[in-house]
Amino acid sequence: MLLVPCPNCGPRNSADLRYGGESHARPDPATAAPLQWRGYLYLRDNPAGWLRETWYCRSGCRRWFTLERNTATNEFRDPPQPGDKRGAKA
Amino acid sequence: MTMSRLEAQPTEVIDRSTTQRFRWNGKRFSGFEGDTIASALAAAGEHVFSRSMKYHRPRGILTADYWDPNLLVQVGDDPNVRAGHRLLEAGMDVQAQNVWPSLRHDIKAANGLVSRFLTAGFYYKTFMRPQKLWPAYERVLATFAPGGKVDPDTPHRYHDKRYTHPDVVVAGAGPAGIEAALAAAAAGARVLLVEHEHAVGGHLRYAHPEPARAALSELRAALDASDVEVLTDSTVTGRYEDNWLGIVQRNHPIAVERLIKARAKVLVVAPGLIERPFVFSGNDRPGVITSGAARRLINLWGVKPGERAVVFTANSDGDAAAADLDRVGVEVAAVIDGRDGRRVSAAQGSSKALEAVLAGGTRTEADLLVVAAGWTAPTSLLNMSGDRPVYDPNAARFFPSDPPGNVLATGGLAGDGSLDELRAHGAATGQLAAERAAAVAHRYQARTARALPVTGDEPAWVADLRVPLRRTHHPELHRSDTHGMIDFSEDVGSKDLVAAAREGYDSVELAKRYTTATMGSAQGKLETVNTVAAIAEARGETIAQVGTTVWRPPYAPLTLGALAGRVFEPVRVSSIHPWHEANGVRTILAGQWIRPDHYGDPAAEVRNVRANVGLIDVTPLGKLDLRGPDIPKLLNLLYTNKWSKLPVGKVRYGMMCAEDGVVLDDGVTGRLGEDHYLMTTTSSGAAGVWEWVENWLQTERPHWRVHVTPVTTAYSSINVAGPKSRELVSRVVEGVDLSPEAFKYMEVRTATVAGVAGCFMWRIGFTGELSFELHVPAGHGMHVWEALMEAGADLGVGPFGLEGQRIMRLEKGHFIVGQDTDGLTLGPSTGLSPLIKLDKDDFAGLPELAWAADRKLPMIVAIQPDDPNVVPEEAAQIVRGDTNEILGRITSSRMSPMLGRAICLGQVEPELAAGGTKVTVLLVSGERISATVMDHHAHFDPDGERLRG
Amino acid sequence: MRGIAGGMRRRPPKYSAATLAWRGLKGDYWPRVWRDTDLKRSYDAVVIGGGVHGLATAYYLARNHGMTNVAVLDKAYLGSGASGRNTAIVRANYLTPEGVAFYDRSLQLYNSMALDLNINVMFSERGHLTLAHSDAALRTMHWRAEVNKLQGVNSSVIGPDEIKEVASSLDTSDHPRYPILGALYHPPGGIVRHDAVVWGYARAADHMGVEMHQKTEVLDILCTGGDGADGKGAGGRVTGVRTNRGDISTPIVINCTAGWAGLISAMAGVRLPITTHPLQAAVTEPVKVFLPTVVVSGSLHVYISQTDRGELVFGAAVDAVATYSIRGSLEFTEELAGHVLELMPSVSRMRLLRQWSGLCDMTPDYSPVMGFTPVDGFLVDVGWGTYGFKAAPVSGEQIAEAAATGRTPELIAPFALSRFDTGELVGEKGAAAVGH
Amino acid sequence: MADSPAFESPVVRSYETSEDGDLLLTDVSATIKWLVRASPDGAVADQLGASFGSSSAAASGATVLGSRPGEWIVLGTAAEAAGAVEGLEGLDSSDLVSCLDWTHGRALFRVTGNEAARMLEKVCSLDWSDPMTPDGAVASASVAKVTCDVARNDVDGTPSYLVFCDRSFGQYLFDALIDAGDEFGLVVGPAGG
Repeated sequence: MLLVPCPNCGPRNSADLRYGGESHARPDPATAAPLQWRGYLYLRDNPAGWLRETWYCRSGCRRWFTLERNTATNEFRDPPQPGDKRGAKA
Repeated sequence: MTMSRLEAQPTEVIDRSTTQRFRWNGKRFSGFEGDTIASALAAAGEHVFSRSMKYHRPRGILTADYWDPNLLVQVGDDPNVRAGHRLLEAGMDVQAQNVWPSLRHDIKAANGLVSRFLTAGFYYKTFMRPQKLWPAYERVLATFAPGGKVDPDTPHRYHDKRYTHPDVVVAGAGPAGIEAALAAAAAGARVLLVEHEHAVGGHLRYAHPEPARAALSELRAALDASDVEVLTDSTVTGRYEDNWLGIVQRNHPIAVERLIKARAKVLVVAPGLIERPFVFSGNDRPGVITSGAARRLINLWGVKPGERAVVFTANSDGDAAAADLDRVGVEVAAVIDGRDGRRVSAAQGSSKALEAVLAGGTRTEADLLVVAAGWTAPTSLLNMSGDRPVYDPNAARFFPSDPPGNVLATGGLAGDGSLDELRAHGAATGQLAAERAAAVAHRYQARTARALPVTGDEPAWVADLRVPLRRTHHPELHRSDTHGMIDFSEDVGSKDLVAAAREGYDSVELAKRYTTATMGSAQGKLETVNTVAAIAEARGETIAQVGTTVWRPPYAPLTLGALAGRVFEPVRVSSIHPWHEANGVRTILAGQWIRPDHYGDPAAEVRNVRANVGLIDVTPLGKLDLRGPDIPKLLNLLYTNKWSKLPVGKVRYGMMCAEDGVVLDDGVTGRLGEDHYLMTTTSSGAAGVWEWVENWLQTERPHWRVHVTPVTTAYSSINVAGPKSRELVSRVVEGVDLSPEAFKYMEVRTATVAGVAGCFMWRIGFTGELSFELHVPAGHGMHVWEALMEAGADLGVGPFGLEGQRIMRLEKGHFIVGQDTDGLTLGPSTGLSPLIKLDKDDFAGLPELAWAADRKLPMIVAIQPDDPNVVPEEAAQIVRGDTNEILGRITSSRMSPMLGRAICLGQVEPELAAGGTKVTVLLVSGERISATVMDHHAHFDPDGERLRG
Repeated sequence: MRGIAGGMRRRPPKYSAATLAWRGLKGDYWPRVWRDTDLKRSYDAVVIGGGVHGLATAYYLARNHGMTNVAVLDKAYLGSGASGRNTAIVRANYLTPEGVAFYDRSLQLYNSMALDLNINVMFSERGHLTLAHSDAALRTMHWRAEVNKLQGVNSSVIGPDEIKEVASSLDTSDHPRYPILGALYHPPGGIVRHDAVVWGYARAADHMGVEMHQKTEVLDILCTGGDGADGKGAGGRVTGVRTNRGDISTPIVINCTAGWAGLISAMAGVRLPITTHPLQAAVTEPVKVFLPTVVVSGSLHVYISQTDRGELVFGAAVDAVATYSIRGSLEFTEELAGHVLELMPSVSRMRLLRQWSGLCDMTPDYSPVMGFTPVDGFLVDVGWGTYGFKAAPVSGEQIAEAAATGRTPELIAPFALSRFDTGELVGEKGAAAVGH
Repeated sequence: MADSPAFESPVVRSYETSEDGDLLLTDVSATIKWLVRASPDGAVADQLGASFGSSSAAASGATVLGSRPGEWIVLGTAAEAAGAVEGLEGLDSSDLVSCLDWTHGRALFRVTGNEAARMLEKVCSLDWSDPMTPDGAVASASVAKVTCDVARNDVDGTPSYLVFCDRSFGQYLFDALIDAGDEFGLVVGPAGG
């Protein structure tokens, strides 16, 4: 059971969260070409190493945020602490 | 060998005043409280406990502990019980496993005669022809499956679970583990000490010399006086990420087995060492036992393991066994010292008259051959922590290499030493564990919103300055000059492994898979090192070069019952559920909801709604309370249609698509006030839509001012449907003008209903009837439902369930997301293209929906079979004529009570979507029928006159 | 081309009861199943990944197309990845016509594999039950059955009484939480000894001259002419591979990896619609055989079979969190046990012996990515999700054909990488989150 | 029409339990509960006084729980709760403030006793030790697989915990808590508000 460093609640079991996957920017829907939009929908970097990804603290603070995790070791980079909004988009 | 009970031993754990009677293979036996099944049987002179898997060779005690591969028995409905560990209980019904027709006379033992042909992997090389016969061969092979029997009537007993968050967990309560626990507790840590055996003490428990006994008493007393939580007969089964530990407790007073999940800040691994068998011809004969088995039998249970023994020893444990044997009157006929390069070469003869053959040919008659050939380091928990233990040929075993900082090893796993040195190392380890745990605890507490504020800075991460334990030289004893058994539970010998390596299966993993060595009940605890040694020998390499296998969890097997624990499967019900139950409801499970499906006759329920008035409990309908000035922007983003101009008091239908254009959910949203809306979703989509909305608001549009609150179960939702619904509602509602002019279709009003203030209702209609959907504060849901039932008695009011609603919505041609749509159904396929406003700046899925507008897509259409009495199954395929080419499928179908004919919705290829098109439907029976695509989705009241009435 | 004409073939010792007996009498060791050779500097084709897919591809390149100057490279040992970690279930009862046709061909090849490869892969055609616990699930079962029947695949929906006849240990009572309402029954499905498939293909390919190179890790794919760095990417072509044992030149590189498909493809400048997730499995101690068929429950995310050795083998859905770490989790075994006991309460005293996991490359539509890429000479056979083992023979056959002929065979055309550019995904996602 | 009818609890089935145990479970679903949403660091937050994870006592006598960043649960009698919530919506025109009577949306149980934490650790993975969950602590977590708000709210020095869940799970969760408490001699007290 991974211990996920929720920037609001503190360390939480991964079962308390929903994994949102690789964090990626949404293209402007007004101008996006098909390849660009489908790249956003389907293509992933899927690195074996540090990955910026989204999580939703479903059983806890109910906030979406991004974290950095090493997909080879499952180690998290510490997020900013409560009161410091840099890591949490909310 | 002939075993028997000795006079009382000072270290014994049995209570000779309490006799326990039990059955073994149908015969009566007795033992004492504190006996294991095996010790009781051994004391009674039993010497064969099982037959081996392939060759059905007789097998006796080998290690006399949990890992003994020869002591798996059936106890009642409990298969594969470790008789070397399980305590005897009065009335136990114990059976030998894997024997036919009996333990003594086993017919399959004839396999031993052909063993030269049944080499490892032989089954890959034969039974191929004739191919037809393989199923028959397979059935025969399956009869060789070892193990006990599953009783089909086995009940699921009471198992449960517990979470715990100790600072330090110590796995193993030998002298080093106990000292570690004591030191950690003394340093202020919350400590959980977990011992696999039935009592703490490790090897001290079966050590006869007085200093060892004194040390054990002292350690026990110290533990009793400490705050350490001690679990015996419990095992740390796995170490998972971030020190998440699985611990199985087998002796809990109420749970058969309890699974404890511990988030340890530091794990101390102190399992001791496991004695390893020596490989030589006949090493699996009854009478050949490890030195540990001899000492345990004598000192723990007062069992005399034989009359005349040969001891092969390469270490102090073997010497201690020789001393114990001599002390209790077993004649020690010969001591063969492995440290002098001498080897035992074979065990021959029967179990009653064993003959030990030395390398060189000297023979000694005995009924017991005790072997002390070295150790396996059970590094399992270290492997699970990511460590790769390293082999040290000088000490002839593996040692920890570089475990993570929150996992510390001590005791025999970490090195050798005197008892005092091991205890000192344990204490130093406990101290270090406590100090590191304090740093972790400080960090957790500092970051946890609800926790007490921390004082001071996070303690520094303390360096590991423990004085390492020594490593004593031990001869590398794996195989003698003969071949013998390596994996006792799988019947894999050293010869099999050499053959496998020669054949090309020469890496540990390949050889393991090919021969199945290490795959049995002990999962490598006894046989891994010898397996690696055999491959190394065949390859002409060292053990270090070959490497070891990966130890996988669990460390000790645990029952499925323990893993499952209390099975929590939450179910939810509406406030009106007790009424449904009292009124003959047939329920249906929809996700976690228990819902009324019908009350006996769904078609009658439909007719009553269409003729009079019906009530349906639609509480599970997802409901989100929206507040704030930016709601119209949010709705414009989530739905495909436009929301900027919805007036207060109005309701609108909307469809949501995902970013790939696939239909996600649908429902109505009403504007209750200037900045206050209520959104409804499908019941199954409620949770997902909420998370999706929060995602948009929190990550893509964080500057928008909207508060979203799920209120699904804050309201009981009751749909009142039918031509008499206005009359019924008017009888219970106060202060709202219900006339068609004042309260129009797709409008919402706040009301007091049956005396309940704060209700609101809207005029919508999934059923196609005039209907009022009431949303009532849930604490009054039952009251309002009963009030409606009472008030409408003369109107013919009756309940209807999901099935009736499904029929009516199908009559009206409303699609259901997830039933009539699937994972690839794009928005336009629903026929609702007019609701997809491509001229909006942005909404979820906009680009895909824009491109989809130009594509030929499968379409959802209404279909009627030409024979009105044939209802095609939901899933019946629409095909091209007499061919097998699939052109679509029926997604919903029912017999319409109103039309008296079969009606359907289906998905068809675009070429078939036009009204009037004839299609061929292939029924499940194989019959092909013709059907017609309709002009409109609605089969009934296509103009919606009833609805708007 | 060397190969058949080049005298590379050798006559293998045949496997049969007679040869087994003869060697048993003489006490002879069997010769090596595949040779251990030096890595050459050049091959006609290089297959990356020594699992069932890579080995089958190499086998069919040699057998069907005469290409024997082929190297299969694996960074560990043969079958060390998903091939040896899956639960060895085979079936053809998919949801889409393209899926059914494809897996049906695979099932046929499994059926004849023992004789084709002269190794007993122990294909146990024991039938496959997919349980439905809700009306919605039952509807999907019917849908699959109908599509299957139209493709000539034996599938039908059966009720609780028939289910009880097929697998008596299932609790078909009016169970309070997950009642068994029906099942999709697929008699041709079954289990195969997965390691034997690996060894069988390797042995047969070796006999035709293909080289298997273990502990040979691909560090880079060498390209020229592409629009990316170092000539990689669209418009380029493959010239070779760089390994930990030196460079190899080759005009054809086939990526047959699972778990590392994205990383290998990135070496050629090809981006894939893949995320990598662990799939966990577990096995109990053996008991006498009582479960004669494969049982799957999509809603409960579990599949169960009992081996001839008597162990119950369990699998579940892939882990939700993408990771390359395969240490396994406790919660997997907890959920698994809960769900198994929901279906078969009587096994509560069986003990879990071992758990493990492997990596799955998940695609957005639960269907593989097969065939050509924007880089000439670089082919992929990836994105198998949880279906890889079932598809190995047909994948090898079809990818070998594509590589040898330069044309995409009809059977795999629906699985082209280009479908993610046009948004025309395969409908297999509708089947279930778990479709083992 | 008559006066507003009585509140019906989601718990409709209870069980015989031991009569004099040290662990008490009560159904207090009828307690008035308001949900307040506002900026986590604005005027409303200042007035309510409880930051995320902690609780405070309002002047009206209501209990205020900082249930999420920018979310508060206000508990008490109707008058107490209304007193604490009154005026919040107009407190800061630059902030979006919403107050919602959540009484009917949430079931609420109270577990009191020295063994309460040991009972809760059978069904919830939070660390219930004093430093991690002191009196006044507020969190959300899965309890017997249902997402709940939990708050420690000691009674006369005895550990006591409030557990909130969606009303529709009320009966299920009540049953699960009784099961978990059985080994500690759990007693079901009379329902209250």
